[in-house]
Amino acid sequence: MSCVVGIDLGSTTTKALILDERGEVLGRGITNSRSNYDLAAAVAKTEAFINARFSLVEQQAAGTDAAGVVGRLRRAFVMEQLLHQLRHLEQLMLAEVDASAPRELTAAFHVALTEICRQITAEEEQRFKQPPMLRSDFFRDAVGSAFMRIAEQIGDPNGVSFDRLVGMYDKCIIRVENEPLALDFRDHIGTALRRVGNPPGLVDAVEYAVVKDLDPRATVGTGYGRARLPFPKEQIRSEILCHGLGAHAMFPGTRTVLDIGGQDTKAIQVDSEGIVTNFQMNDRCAAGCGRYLGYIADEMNLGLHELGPLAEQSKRCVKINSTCTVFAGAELRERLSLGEKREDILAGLHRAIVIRSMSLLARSGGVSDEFTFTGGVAKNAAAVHAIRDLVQENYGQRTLNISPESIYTGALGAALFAHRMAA
Amino acid sequence: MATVQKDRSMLLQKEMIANHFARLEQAPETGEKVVYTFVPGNLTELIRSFGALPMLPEINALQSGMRKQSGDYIAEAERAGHSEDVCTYVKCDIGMMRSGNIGPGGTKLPKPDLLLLSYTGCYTFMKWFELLREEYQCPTVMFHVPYQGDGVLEPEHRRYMLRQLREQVIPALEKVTGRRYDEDRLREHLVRSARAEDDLVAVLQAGKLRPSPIDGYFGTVYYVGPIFSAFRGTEEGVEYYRALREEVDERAALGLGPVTPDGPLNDQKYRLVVEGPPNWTSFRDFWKMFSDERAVVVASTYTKVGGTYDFGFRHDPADPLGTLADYCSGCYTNLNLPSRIDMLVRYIHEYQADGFLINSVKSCNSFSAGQLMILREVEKRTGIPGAFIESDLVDPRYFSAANIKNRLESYFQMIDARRLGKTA
Amino acid sequence: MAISAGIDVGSGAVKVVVMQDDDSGHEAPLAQLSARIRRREIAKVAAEVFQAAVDASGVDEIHYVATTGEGEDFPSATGHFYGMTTHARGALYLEPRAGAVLDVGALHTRAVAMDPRGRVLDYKMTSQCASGSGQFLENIARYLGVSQEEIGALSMRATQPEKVSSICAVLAETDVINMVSRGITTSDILRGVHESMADRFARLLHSLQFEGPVFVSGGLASDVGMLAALRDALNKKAAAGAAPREVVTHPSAIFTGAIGAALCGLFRYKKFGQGSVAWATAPA
Amino acid sequence: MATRGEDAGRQALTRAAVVDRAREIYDDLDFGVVRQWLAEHPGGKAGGYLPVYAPREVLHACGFLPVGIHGGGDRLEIIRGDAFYQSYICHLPRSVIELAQSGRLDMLSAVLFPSTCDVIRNLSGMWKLLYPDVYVRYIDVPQTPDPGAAVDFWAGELERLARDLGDVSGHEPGDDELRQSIALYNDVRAMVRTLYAVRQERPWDVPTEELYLLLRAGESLPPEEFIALARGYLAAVEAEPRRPRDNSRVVIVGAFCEQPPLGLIKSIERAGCYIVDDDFLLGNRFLTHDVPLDGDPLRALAAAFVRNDQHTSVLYEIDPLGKRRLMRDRVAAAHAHGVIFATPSFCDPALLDQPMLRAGAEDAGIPCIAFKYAENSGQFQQFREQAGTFSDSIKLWGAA
Ligand SMILES: Nc1ncnc2c1ncn2[C@@H]1O[C@H](COP(=O)(O)OP(=O)(O)O)[C@@H](O)[C@H]1O
Ligand SMILES: Nc1ncnc2c1ncn2[C@@H]1O[C@H](COP(=O)(O)OP(=O)(O)O)[C@@H](O)[C@H]1O
Ligand code: SF4
Ligand code: SF4
Ligand code: SF4
Repeated sequence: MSCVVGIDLGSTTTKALILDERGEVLGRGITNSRSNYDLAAAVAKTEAFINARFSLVEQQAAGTDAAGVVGRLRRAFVMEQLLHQLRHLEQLMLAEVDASAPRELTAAFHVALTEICRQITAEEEQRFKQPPMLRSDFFRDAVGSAFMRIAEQIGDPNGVSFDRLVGMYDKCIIRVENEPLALDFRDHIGTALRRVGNPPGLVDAVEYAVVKDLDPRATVGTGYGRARLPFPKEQIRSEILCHGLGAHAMFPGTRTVLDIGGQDTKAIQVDSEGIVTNFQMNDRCAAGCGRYLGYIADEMNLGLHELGPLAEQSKRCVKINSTCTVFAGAELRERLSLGEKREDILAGLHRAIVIRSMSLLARSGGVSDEFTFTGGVAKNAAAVHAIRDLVQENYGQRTLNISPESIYTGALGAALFAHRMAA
Repeated sequence: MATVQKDRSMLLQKEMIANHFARLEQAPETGEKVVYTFVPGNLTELIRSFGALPMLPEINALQSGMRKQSGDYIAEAERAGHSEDVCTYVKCDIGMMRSGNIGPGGTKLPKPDLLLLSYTGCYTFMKWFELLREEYQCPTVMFHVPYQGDGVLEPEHRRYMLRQLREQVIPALEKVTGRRYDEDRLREHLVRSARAEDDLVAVLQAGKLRPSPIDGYFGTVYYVGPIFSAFRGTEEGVEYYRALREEVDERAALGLGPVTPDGPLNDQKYRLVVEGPPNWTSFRDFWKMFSDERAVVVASTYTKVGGTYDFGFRHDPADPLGTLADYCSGCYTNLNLPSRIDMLVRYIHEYQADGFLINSVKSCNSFSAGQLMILREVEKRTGIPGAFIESDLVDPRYFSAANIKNRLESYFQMIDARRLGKTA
Repeated sequence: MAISAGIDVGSGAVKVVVMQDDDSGHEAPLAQLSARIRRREIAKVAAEVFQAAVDASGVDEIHYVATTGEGEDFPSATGHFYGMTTHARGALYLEPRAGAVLDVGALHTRAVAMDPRGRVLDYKMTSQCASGSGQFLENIARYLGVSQEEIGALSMRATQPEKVSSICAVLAETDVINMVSRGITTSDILRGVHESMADRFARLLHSLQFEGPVFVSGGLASDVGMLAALRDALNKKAAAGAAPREVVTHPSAIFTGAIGAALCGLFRYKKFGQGSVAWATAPA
Repeated sequence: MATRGEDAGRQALTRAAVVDRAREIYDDLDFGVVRQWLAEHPGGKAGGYLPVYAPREVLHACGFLPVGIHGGGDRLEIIRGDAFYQSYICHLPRSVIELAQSGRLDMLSAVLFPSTCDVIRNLSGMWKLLYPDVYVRYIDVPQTPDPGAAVDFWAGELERLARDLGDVSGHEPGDDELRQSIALYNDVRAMVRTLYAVRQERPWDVPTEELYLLLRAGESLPPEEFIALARGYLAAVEAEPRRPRDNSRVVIVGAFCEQPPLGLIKSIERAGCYIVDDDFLLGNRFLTHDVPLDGDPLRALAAAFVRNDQHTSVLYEIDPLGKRRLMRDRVAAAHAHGVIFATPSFCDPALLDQPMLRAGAEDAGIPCIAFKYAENSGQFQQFREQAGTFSDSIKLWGAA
């Protein structure tokens, strides 16, 4: 079965999207953009193919008893991947301890690190049993926050301290991310199946998906890092065009697109064909972009996905003027020390970010009906809320489209270009 | 053949500039008087009619930028207490002065005998010469050119300028040079100005042809150099523009495009109109971003800062002082925003452009404050979307090649997509 | 005899010094302690470090508690002194020849010129943009998996440093990510970051007039790579005709602000506050 | 409850009441007092002017209530304004555009754009395009050193302005009306001078925050009401004296156009500095002497402008040594200890002047510091730190 691939190499995340021959979405994959762009693209692509195979499993299982178990199987698979990475991380950390930690601490280090990893594994097993909560898609974030939490409990200020443990984690996580690990469908689907008890209907469906030949006929790349993709120039499209086309494909009535990504914000106007008629993007200064929220989340020791819901609890939004990413932490601390509530500050921060994008929208020609909000920040409920309010206040009633897959808009656009090329 | 011809005007320009700077360097010995003044609203013919040599600090600054010396000069000025936020031409000039006043061509620049502050279309000019006055302690004469706030030159304003010319500027020049004002000499200069202006306009309007034989921005900043600086009203100036016009005519006849950093651009894919000054520190890289995409600039507003000749103005020997007032008042940055928008719209139509670009420079409030409004209005009136990029004149810190390239690329791809959309 | 405490609440760490003054005018620290804030509640960290320092010093009475930095709200504070005053004062205590202090904090960098009595004569700060800040270096190091203590040594091993070009700290991070993907070594990247920062610092220092060496205070003083890059940058300026500048520091440099605050506290106490007690083990 | 504006002059008010009233006007981004005045004066018009100097008398005589437009400070969220300005242009114009685009300036029938700088100059063109129904005028003040030419030019401009404004309001003023308006603004200026004199003498009694709020109220109140309010304030100051503190005395320079956030003024004062002279709302002190009431009123007004001795960054300095002397003279006149250059970021007039002014001050041994702000700066810690260190060093080691 032939397919095409779109890759959006973003500043913070890399997304891949696969379309089948009819131009229908077959799979999506995401990873954090890491130092090795090729690898990031490869990982995102692997993820997308895993996702595509799961779609096939789903199609096969549709209507059978097994249909209800596919969700669990997916979660089992994701967990197997995570545990695989965790085991690798543990090995690296232990080796690093032997290589570089002070002799007298080695034993204690081993005990502490093994314990942390054991606890994380146990937590993961537990999570699998219970209905899943939302959390970051990425190993670094998912494991990182658990690691910090446990390290803070068991760290010994006079021996293997919290600082030392975190240092060890920092040192090894980047290697885990930058080594090609065996994370493909075939690598873990067997164990995942076992975990859900090898339900017979599902085994067949999986069998079908495993052997199914998925052959990409064309690939188009876009995004901030597109120039670094190992593709010829014809296979590269500007992210503006891709976002425009992607948003158009998702919501054909779209005339205005706002994309807030990790370090840039784009306001795009498209016509009824999805052709870009105007655009504006921020320059040079990454204030008020997604990374800003990343810093804030770090500062508060929260996951990115937790920011929005927390901000939504605010009753009184604090007015914030500076959205310099680097000063985010300082701003937050200053406000907290003035006695403002966390959720109110957060609400203010979200509003401030959205206000910055409002000016880009205005520069690009305003907000027409329909309006589509894309990029990673569209996953954030508080940002969406703020956009909704501000658009309403300044442009009147507008249909606001948000797709749960909004982060893939650029990749979708790229894949559509690939589809045209393959046609 | 064409390349040899091209060389002729370039050689002429090189030679006249070299001669001028040599004369400037020797001025302290020869006793020739040196008058510093600004490009917009420069009174070159008047200065020359007193036998004095004009020098234009802005041109030195932009040349320093092109020769990659400006970064150090700016740092020098900032060390001396100048703010990061203000016009980098000023800082470049002050830095150069503090570093020994060696001009961009390597010759020593003379001190001014007079600062002729033609206060035309830019607030910074006033401060610039106040600053230079502190350094040089030389006479300064203020010539206030009222802004065309309502889009026309009011008769009272013209009278006000004439009075200043007669009662302030001319006496100052007389005093410094020791010569009497000689209206006939001034007239002779003005005759030559008009002749060169005719040729220049013919060159500028060649941008209307397809392919355009000139680049109306990157190439034309070289073309306007002599007339915007010391050579308006001189014999060399007349000769230069005659030669230039011949070359351009010839290229046009052969259906050739301009010579760019990527060689001749005969196959032109996009025709653009540009507003705003160029970036000088990365001038060639900047130009290359256009020629790489086979984009040619057919007209630009920056090339009108030293006079809007293509709309008919010519220096008129019949009314020597009046024509100088008219000239000053009509320089591009002395026009109000609605007039600037009219001009861009007119260029887009008359030169049949596919798009327009605004290069907004951090330095210059006179140009930049309001450019986003210009963008919108021009888009509204022509139905053509514009591109907006940000950089600076001579501050290398503010040229982000990756950003600009990204924008231009997206912009050109957008024009393509629109074209496809239209034909489909 | 008088005892004071200096509490320097920075954006990255809290530093506390307990200082004693025998009546001959000789001042000596009894204890100095610091803790990185690491996203914890500042007030809590400050209270903890203060308590720990007092415990370590073994005193049971403090006559003047002086705060500096962002410590205005510390509950047992007697008085507050502004950061540049305390850094100038502290630097002279640690290095009596110093003519200027370079204080590289987590967010802002300040260069302060002072006279031999510690009076601030002039200063320059980095502007709002945080590209050359300690925080930036910390982020990069964290990304590269390098701990604070290792940065210096690694940077010293660089062979072909790669400078960071972006003005914005966030975009600079992306620059660094690009470098990793181009195979630039950790050492070269760190040294590159150091050099970019050192250029900025050298520019700050050269815009000040002063005699004597530059004292580097704050967290980065222990970063040998940073110091080396700064020396290089200043030497390069000197070679180009600028005044030569010597760079000095002290193992206790991170406590400069706290020491300065404690000294100012002692001074004020002796002048105005004799007899009062700011803090005691047993509530009076 | 009676409206407080009416009471202000008649009965003794507490200091807090006057300041609250002024603060209320300052905080009101919808210009309630202007709208109220328009409602109470059928046929009356409101005429806005931007910083720094505009001939308010002419507006007034033509039946306009002059309204100072100074941006929305840190109270205004910028949503549309940024769409008109790049990041390297000062904050003022985007804030003014925001006010206008959100309909808050729709009561203005005329807006005057003084020749303060190229940003305000170009804003006049934007206004023409955005609000074609409003009378828009760029005011090019004379910059020539020749007083004769300058007066002729400026008187001509004022005449044209009076004619145009008369057309808009349907009321071209006679000489007597012009003289009355001039007399009224002579009173306003005299009151402002008094307030400044009292503050300079007893800065503990007239904190700059309060003085500033009063002046800001004066930018939208009818002149008579401003005078009454200010009188009330002065009376309250006498009735409620305060204790002096051991602060240093400083002159704030450079904040003549985009106004600092109130928090900045407070931060400076809290860090131990008494502000004894400043550039805030400088248009009020542009004419340093009363305008004579005899002869042709517009010529008199023009002559007063040309012969004034206000030296500022927005006018050409004729005297080659003028910039060098200015700080020394101002510091001496205000008995100050130092100068704080507080300038809006990206403000050409202030920033280009600063090296000359600072060099002059430092040559005279006057300590200086400098920082930049935006009208919506939200973090004052840096400013406090600098002002605090400055004040410490003046107190501990300075001549004070
Ligand atoms: N699950 C999530 N919940 C909330 N915000 C998220 C989530 N995932 C990503 N984001 C936000 O999206 C940003 C990345 O957006 P993205 O469009 O992927 O950027 P880029 O294309 O520049 O890499 C992050 O910085 C973060 O703020
Ligand atoms: N041992 C160290 N080696 C290198 N850098 C350090 C070290 N300790 C602290 N730093 C750096 O110094 C900064 C904090 O310095 P400090 O002077 O305490 O700043 P602040 O006063 O703003 O908290 C941190 O951002 C960190 O990058
Ligand atoms: S502000 Fe603009 S017009 Fe004025 S000197 Fe600078 S670049 Fe030239
Ligand atoms: S450091 Fe902050 S203000 Fe500076 S460019 Fe980056 S995000 Fe913008
Ligand atoms: S603040 Fe300065 S630059 Fe901005 S409008 Fe006012 S005078 Fe002009």
